[in-house]
Amino acid sequence: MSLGKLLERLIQLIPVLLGVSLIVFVMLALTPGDPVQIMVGEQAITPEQEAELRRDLGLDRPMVERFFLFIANAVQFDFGQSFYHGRPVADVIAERLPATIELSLVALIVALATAIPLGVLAAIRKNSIFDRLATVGSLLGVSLPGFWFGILLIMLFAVHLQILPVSGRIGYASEVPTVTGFLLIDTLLAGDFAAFGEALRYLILPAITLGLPMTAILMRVTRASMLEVMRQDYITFAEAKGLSHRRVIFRHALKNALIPTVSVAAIETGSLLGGNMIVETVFGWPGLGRLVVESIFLRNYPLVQAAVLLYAITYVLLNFVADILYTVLNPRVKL
Amino acid sequence: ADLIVGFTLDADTLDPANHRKRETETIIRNMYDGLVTRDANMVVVPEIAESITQVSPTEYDFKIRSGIKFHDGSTMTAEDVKFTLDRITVDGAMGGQTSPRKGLMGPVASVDVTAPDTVRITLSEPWPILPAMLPNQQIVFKAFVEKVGDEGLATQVNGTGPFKLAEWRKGDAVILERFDDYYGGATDIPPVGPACVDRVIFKIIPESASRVAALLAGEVHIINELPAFSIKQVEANDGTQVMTVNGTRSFFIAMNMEGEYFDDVKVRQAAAMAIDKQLIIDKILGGNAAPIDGILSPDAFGSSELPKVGYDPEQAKALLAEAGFPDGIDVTMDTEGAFKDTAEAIASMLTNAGIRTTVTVGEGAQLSDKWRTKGAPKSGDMFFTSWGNGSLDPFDIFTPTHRTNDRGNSAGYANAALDALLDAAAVELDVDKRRGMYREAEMMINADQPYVYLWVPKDIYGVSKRVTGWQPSADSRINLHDACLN
Amino acid sequence: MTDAALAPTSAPAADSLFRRNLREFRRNRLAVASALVVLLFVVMAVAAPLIAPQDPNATDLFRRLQPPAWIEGGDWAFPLGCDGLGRDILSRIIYGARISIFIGIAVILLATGVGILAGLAAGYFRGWVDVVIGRIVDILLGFPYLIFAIGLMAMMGPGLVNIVLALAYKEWVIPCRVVRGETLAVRELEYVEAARALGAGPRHIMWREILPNILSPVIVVSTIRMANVIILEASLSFLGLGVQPPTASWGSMVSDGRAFILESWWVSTFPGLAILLLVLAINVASQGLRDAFDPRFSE
Amino acid sequence: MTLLQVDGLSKHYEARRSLAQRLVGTPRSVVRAVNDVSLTVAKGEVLGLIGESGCGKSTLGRAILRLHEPTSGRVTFDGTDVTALAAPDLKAMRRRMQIIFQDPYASLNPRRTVAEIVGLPLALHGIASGEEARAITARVLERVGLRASQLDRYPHQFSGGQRQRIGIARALVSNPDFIVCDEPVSALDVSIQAQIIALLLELKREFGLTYLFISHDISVIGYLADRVAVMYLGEIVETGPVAEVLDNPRHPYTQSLLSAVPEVGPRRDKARVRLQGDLPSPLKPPKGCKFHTRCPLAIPACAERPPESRGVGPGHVAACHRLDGNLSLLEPVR
Amino acid sequence: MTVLLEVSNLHTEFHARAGLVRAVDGVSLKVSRGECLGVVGESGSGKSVTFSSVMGLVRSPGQVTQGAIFFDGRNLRDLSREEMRAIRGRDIAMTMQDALTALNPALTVGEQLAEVLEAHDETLPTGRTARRTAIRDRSVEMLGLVGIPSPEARLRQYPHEFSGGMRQRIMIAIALACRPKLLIADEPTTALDVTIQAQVLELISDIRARLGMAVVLITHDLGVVAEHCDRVMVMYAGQVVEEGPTDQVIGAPCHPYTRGLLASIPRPALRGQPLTPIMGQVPDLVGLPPQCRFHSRCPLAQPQCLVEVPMRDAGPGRRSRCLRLEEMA
Ligand SMILES: Nc1ncnc2c1ncn2[C@@H]1O[C@H](COP(=O)(O)OP(=O)(O)OP(=O)(O)O)[C@@H](O)[C@H]1O
Ligand SMILES: Nc1ncnc2c1ncn2[C@@H]1O[C@H](COP(=O)(O)OP(=O)(O)OP(=O)(O)O)[C@@H](O)[C@H]1O
Ligand SMILES: [Mg+2]
Ligand SMILES: [Mg+2]
Repeated sequence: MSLGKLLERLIQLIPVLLGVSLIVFVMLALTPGDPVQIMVGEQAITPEQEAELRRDLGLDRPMVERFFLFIANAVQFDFGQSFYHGRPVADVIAERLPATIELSLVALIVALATAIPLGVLAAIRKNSIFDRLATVGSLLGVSLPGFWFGILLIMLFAVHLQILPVSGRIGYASEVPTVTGFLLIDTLLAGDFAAFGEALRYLILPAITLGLPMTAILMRVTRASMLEVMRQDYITFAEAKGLSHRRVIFRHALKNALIPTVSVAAIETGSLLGGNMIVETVFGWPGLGRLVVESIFLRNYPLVQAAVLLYAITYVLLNFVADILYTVLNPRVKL
Repeated sequence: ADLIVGFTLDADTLDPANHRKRETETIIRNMYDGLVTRDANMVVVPEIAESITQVSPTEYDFKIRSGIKFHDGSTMTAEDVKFTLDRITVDGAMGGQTSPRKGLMGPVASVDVTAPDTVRITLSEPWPILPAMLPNQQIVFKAFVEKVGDEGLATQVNGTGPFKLAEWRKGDAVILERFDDYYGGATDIPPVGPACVDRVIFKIIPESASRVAALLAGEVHIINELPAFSIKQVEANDGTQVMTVNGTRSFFIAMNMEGEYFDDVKVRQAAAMAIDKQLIIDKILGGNAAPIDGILSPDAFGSSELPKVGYDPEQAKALLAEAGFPDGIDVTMDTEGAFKDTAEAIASMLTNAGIRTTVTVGEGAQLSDKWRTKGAPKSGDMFFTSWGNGSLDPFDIFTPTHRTNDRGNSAGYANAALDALLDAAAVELDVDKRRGMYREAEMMINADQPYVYLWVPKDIYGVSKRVTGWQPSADSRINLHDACLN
Repeated sequence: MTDAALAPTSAPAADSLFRRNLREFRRNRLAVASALVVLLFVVMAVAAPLIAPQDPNATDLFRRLQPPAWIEGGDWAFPLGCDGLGRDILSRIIYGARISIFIGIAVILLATGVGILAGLAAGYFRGWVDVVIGRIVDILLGFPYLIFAIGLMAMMGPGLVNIVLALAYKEWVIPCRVVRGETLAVRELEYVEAARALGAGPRHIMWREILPNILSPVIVVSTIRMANVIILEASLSFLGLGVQPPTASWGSMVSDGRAFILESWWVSTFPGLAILLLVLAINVASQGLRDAFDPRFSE
Repeated sequence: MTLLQVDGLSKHYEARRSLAQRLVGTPRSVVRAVNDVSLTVAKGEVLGLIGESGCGKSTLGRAILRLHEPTSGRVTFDGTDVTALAAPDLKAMRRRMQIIFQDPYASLNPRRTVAEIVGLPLALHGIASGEEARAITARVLERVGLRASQLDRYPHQFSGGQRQRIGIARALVSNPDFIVCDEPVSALDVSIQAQIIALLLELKREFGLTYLFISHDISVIGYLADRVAVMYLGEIVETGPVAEVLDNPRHPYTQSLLSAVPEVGPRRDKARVRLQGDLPSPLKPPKGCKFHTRCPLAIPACAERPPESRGVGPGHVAACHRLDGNLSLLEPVR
Repeated sequence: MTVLLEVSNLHTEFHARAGLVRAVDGVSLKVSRGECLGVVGESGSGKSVTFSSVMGLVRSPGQVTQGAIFFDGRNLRDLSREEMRAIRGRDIAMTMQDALTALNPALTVGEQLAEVLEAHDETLPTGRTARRTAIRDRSVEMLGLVGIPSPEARLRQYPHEFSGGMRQRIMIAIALACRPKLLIADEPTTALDVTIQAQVLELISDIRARLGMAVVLITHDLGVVAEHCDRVMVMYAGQVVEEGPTDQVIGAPCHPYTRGLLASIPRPALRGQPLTPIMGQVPDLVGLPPQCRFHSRCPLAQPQCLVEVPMRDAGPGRRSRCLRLEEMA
């Protein structure tokens, strides 16, 4: 991948980020509800105090000025103070982000690790019982409302069977020093395998709930593209070369079949990141999604703005990663 | 042992002077002690203060207990108390910012150290409820604040409370550790001494079904905001029980007195009669609420037996007809999503009595724009809402909801006589006289019926039977100093 | 020319591609069954007042959380039990079908309409039109969905129309992408060039030559997305942004009932199953459609 | 009488670069698909155009019809400068200049009936509508060997040969004078191919049509064209009467092309010209004479400047530096 | 010359949506060692399916239902999958029409060449590095053999980095990597330009001569057959209608279809004369009655032709499926 292409990507990022910032600004501006009112709630406050508070929060300036100020500061990674936390927004987000990313990534890995083998198997045994079961299963997967499914899982595995925890990220027995914020990594860095196992246990239910629809979609994509690939001339030619079945399937077919899987996975991961506030709420997962939803209701403008920007950047980066993977799988595409 | 509390919300910050949420205070209060605190019956008792003396209508002396240590081992002094109170009451004292808790301190003019162990609070005008409001403020360590800065205080704790901060896993849990050098807490609330459990963990579980599940699964030992419909289950479960305490939040329906229907007292009375409060309390709230006929909770200062508006839909219809609406009226009732169920039940009762009501669920921020207008013109018919009264003093519930154009006066009620009475009561130092004044005020509003006064729900907790020595408290604090885990 | 040139071809006379595809679809028994289920739900929605055993909005606190008929304490007049306000769950499911299906259809129609317009324009004109639409799509995709929906709902207030708008705002991106891609491919085909050679203008080419040929993947994608939209409505309900009471939508029923799930499982389980069944049926049927109408997508 | 005159026609395709690419400095890439081509076609004549895949035959055909806007050059049709026509006039001109495509599948809209496809020009130009249009369509359809009863069928219900007939009918329905036939038979089987060729020749005679007939099959061109133009990498390297060019090819490329054609019939020992290497990429065409990289006769001059076209016989023109040497690759070398 | 491949009475059927397609209906043929057999016929006449059947590569919904395929003395239809796999690529190799689609776009040319050696070549050393070098050397040698310049570097490239002619040559190199006894070249040049086509065909002829292998050349183009094949076999609608030595079949065809084909070819020599195309079109293979399949298009057709016509001898080494072949001489 050339440096030029990288630069090009970065340049393309600019209008997207500007657009996203603008939309979130306009959206917040047009949304009724006054941050100061919400903040004060039932407390008594004099008009002078209120004006001062407004000034403190920077809400006394005109909209346009606030927008440009935001952009100017954001370029220097300064997103202002959170209205509620008494700390910079960047800090507040940074504490929550690893949890969200960790959950999303694990969900993604679980999804890929189950969807691809299942999809391949379903394609090879097309129309077999297995294929049908997998198809029905995948349809079920996309047809379940996530929060409902999550609670059902909690009932079954945590309350009745009591083999998995209800909520949270890890128990409190062990103290894991925070290095990366990703518990799976931090526990390993600390050499604490028991804690690693525990973190994994806490991840299982939320990751399944979050990853299930994606697993279903990816399985279907893999199956369809595998079937498509299996029809191609180069598969016939590989067979004509007298190669083993395994080699034909895994080396010749799968590598090509994964191309659409990767691009769908990229899109879906974007929505995974941006849509996991529900799973976070159900499983008490201390991620960013929940915080952002709360912040919207509280009109905590700086936090919402920064978080949305962050989501957009992540989305673009994800697509970028997918592009790179794409070139690995498909040499015809040049980055 | 680790005592784990399944709790609805994480703390926004750990700075006692820089937050506005009850949940945040609940967590902070286990690490920081105040000059005074409340016992289980909501009686204000000295904590860090040894005694309180009212020197004059506007002067209070607080004698500070000696030998109180901060978590880092430093000894607390009267200077720290002054620093703490100044930080809250002086404009811009927090790095240019004014504490959001200033409003809770009323008309404080100055705080002075008058003797090595005495701090005097001087008010600019009499404010009888100062002691009732003081439990909301906790003492910080001057040197520590100067060291870590105001921002540092948001995440670091060096208090005098029974627990010190071990780790704050943001959004997930606040882990507290017993402070072994704890001075023991309020002597009026035995037992006195260091906390019983080694660690206390506030584990954040916002979704109530998950919170209940965690309690049932034994993952947590105490949960707050147990939904009424889950009571049966928690009770049926072997290791868990339900504990309740009278709450401090009054629920009511504001009727827009500037609107086309509710400007007529007959219509308002009809609405009040149309609602079978007791049925809702029994069925939806599981019996865990006290009905009210005025704004004040039965536990509040100044509350008294009031004439009841009985449930009488026929009479309601008659009143409606008298008011000129024999065919009934069509109105809407705004409420927040959390109260949708109850609001719908009420709406269907109103509808049965001819006040055909549609519930409109709105988001808190928008509803407060619409209904808490401070005198600006209102739109809409009814607003199902509530107002908290943590101090249990009428001052912070009666005035805001009923004084003309005050911030919580959603009904748009305007009564000059009542305004005068409330203003006078606010500064009246004679307790009995003051009580009488509020009785009078309640009778006034009872006649005008600007609101349909509904109930004060209990706070419901699910508690593991392993927990002993802990009691819920009406101010919805979870004080874990005395809690033990078997 | 001689008659030999006119030898009959294999295809039967007067048979449109559409009908051939339909025949193919009918062969797929599972898909047909699913289509019937969908139809059943639609009929149920339309005929709700005729078939619902109870008034869906009639509350009766004495029946609060009454269990389904077959469980101790149940009553056959309320076969699936009652919700937190004592309303009949079955009747609410029947009426809820109206809302959920309406939302599904309205969102998809809106999104597909907008998507087709934008996609056709981007794919046909390319150049700056494509760039602008592409950037808009990027921005919308980069914007976390639920956050936008929440913001939008907070901005506009709840209500059926607003829910439809909040769900459609980004939904159109998907048909747009499909249409754009297909248009890019089809516009290079010789029959498009032929139309141009005959003097046809862009309007004719986009609407008459290109659109009919890209419609089937769009239809296939749209039906699948409809299933998704129904689920998304449920998510909005979870966040407290669903339909207004007392109207029942399946999403709001599930989400209201989730609070009771530990003790009164039926409140959220039955509407949840209704969602599952309808969405499953739509998915199976649309996969059948895809197989029949757009064999490129399927095996 | 000259019906069509093409002067210095060029068509360059430039890959689009986004703003970002331009900022980053991605180099522009230009395909010179057709480069400075001039030719004339007389009324009633068939001009054959041959050349290898990708040499620009289709592009030239489309540029003449302005289906692809030419980059430069001029096309004069029956005295009118087609390249200068504004949209409405161009539309009118399209009635007179038509095209038949190579792919009988891709060139018919699968969602429209035969009546709609063939009748489209009638509707577009307001020639006829309703029953009248249907009648005209039916007549044309019968003329190309299909039945009027097939009017309401869809393309997929026809075989390849029949589809090609539909395509021909569509081109004919507006009564054109000139038709670009872009490899109309190369996708068809031999036996069907002969049917279509016969049909095209009949129609030409009957309606006095003029064809630009594009093909890569020299046998077909040899059979039906009056004159032939040979293209290599966007340029015409040799033109002339078909007999002249086929029997006495002067450009080394034409010569090698002819020698590569496998022929049915008793095997005769014909001299083979084996070209080395592959067609250069049109993105980076060689300098000088574009054929020099593969030409067995290339001399240093060939790499330096492009050769001029020169007459080498009556109506026979070739562009090669080595025409003087009178060299021919076809002389038996052995 | 000994017979290398002998197919007798081969039937291959497809269960398609429209019905049962008898794609190959009683095909018999012989290929001798070192010989080049041309197979011509219109699109859909069953050329490819016949030889896919030989290679055991007919995939569902297709099925070989009848017939024997003797290769080197063994009936391939009796072999297990594994045995068949061992023969494919080693003894019988195949190239396909479109090299771009037949080469895997995601794998380097080197890998695609190496894997066939890896799968079949028993002479390779067993040590890991030695084996790798041996494979590499062989790969380089094969690319050199088909005339690809700088083969070492080219091995690391992907198919799309080659031109059409080179790809075709690479495919041939892969097919020839294990020196098969029989190469089935399915329309190896249809997708190529004339000048490139000539290069590739000459390459095949060259290598055939050098390695002494037999070649089956499937094509549409009678010209290609005329120039490159010893014998030719003409197929029509799933059946062989005529076969014999190339010059004889082309010089004096003894089946009306072959004759029609030859007359359909436009040639400069025929300028001005009308072409005599075969009218009509290839019949649909679904549900064909057991009668002469060319009947509906045949200028010589008579009522008695409506019977099943077997292959008949038509002179030394020649056979034809026409009742009236005697009248055609
Ligand atoms: N729309 C286009 N954009 C960019 N390049 C193009 C475009 N159309 C054609 N080209 C390029 O122009 C050159 C000439 O193409 P053209 O289709 O005219 O060749 P041709 O001689 O008709 O080939 P064939 O025999 O394969 O039909 C080719 O290199 C081709 O890649
Ligand atoms: N997978 C399949 N399903 C159904 N029918 C098939 C299938 N494959 C081939 N056929 C049928 O078998 C017949 C013979 O096909 P085959 O590919 O052998 O023809 P061919 O002579 O090689 O033609 P071409 O010259 O086009 O390659 C055709 O009529 C085709 O319709
Ligand atoms: Mg072309
Ligand atoms: Mg074939």
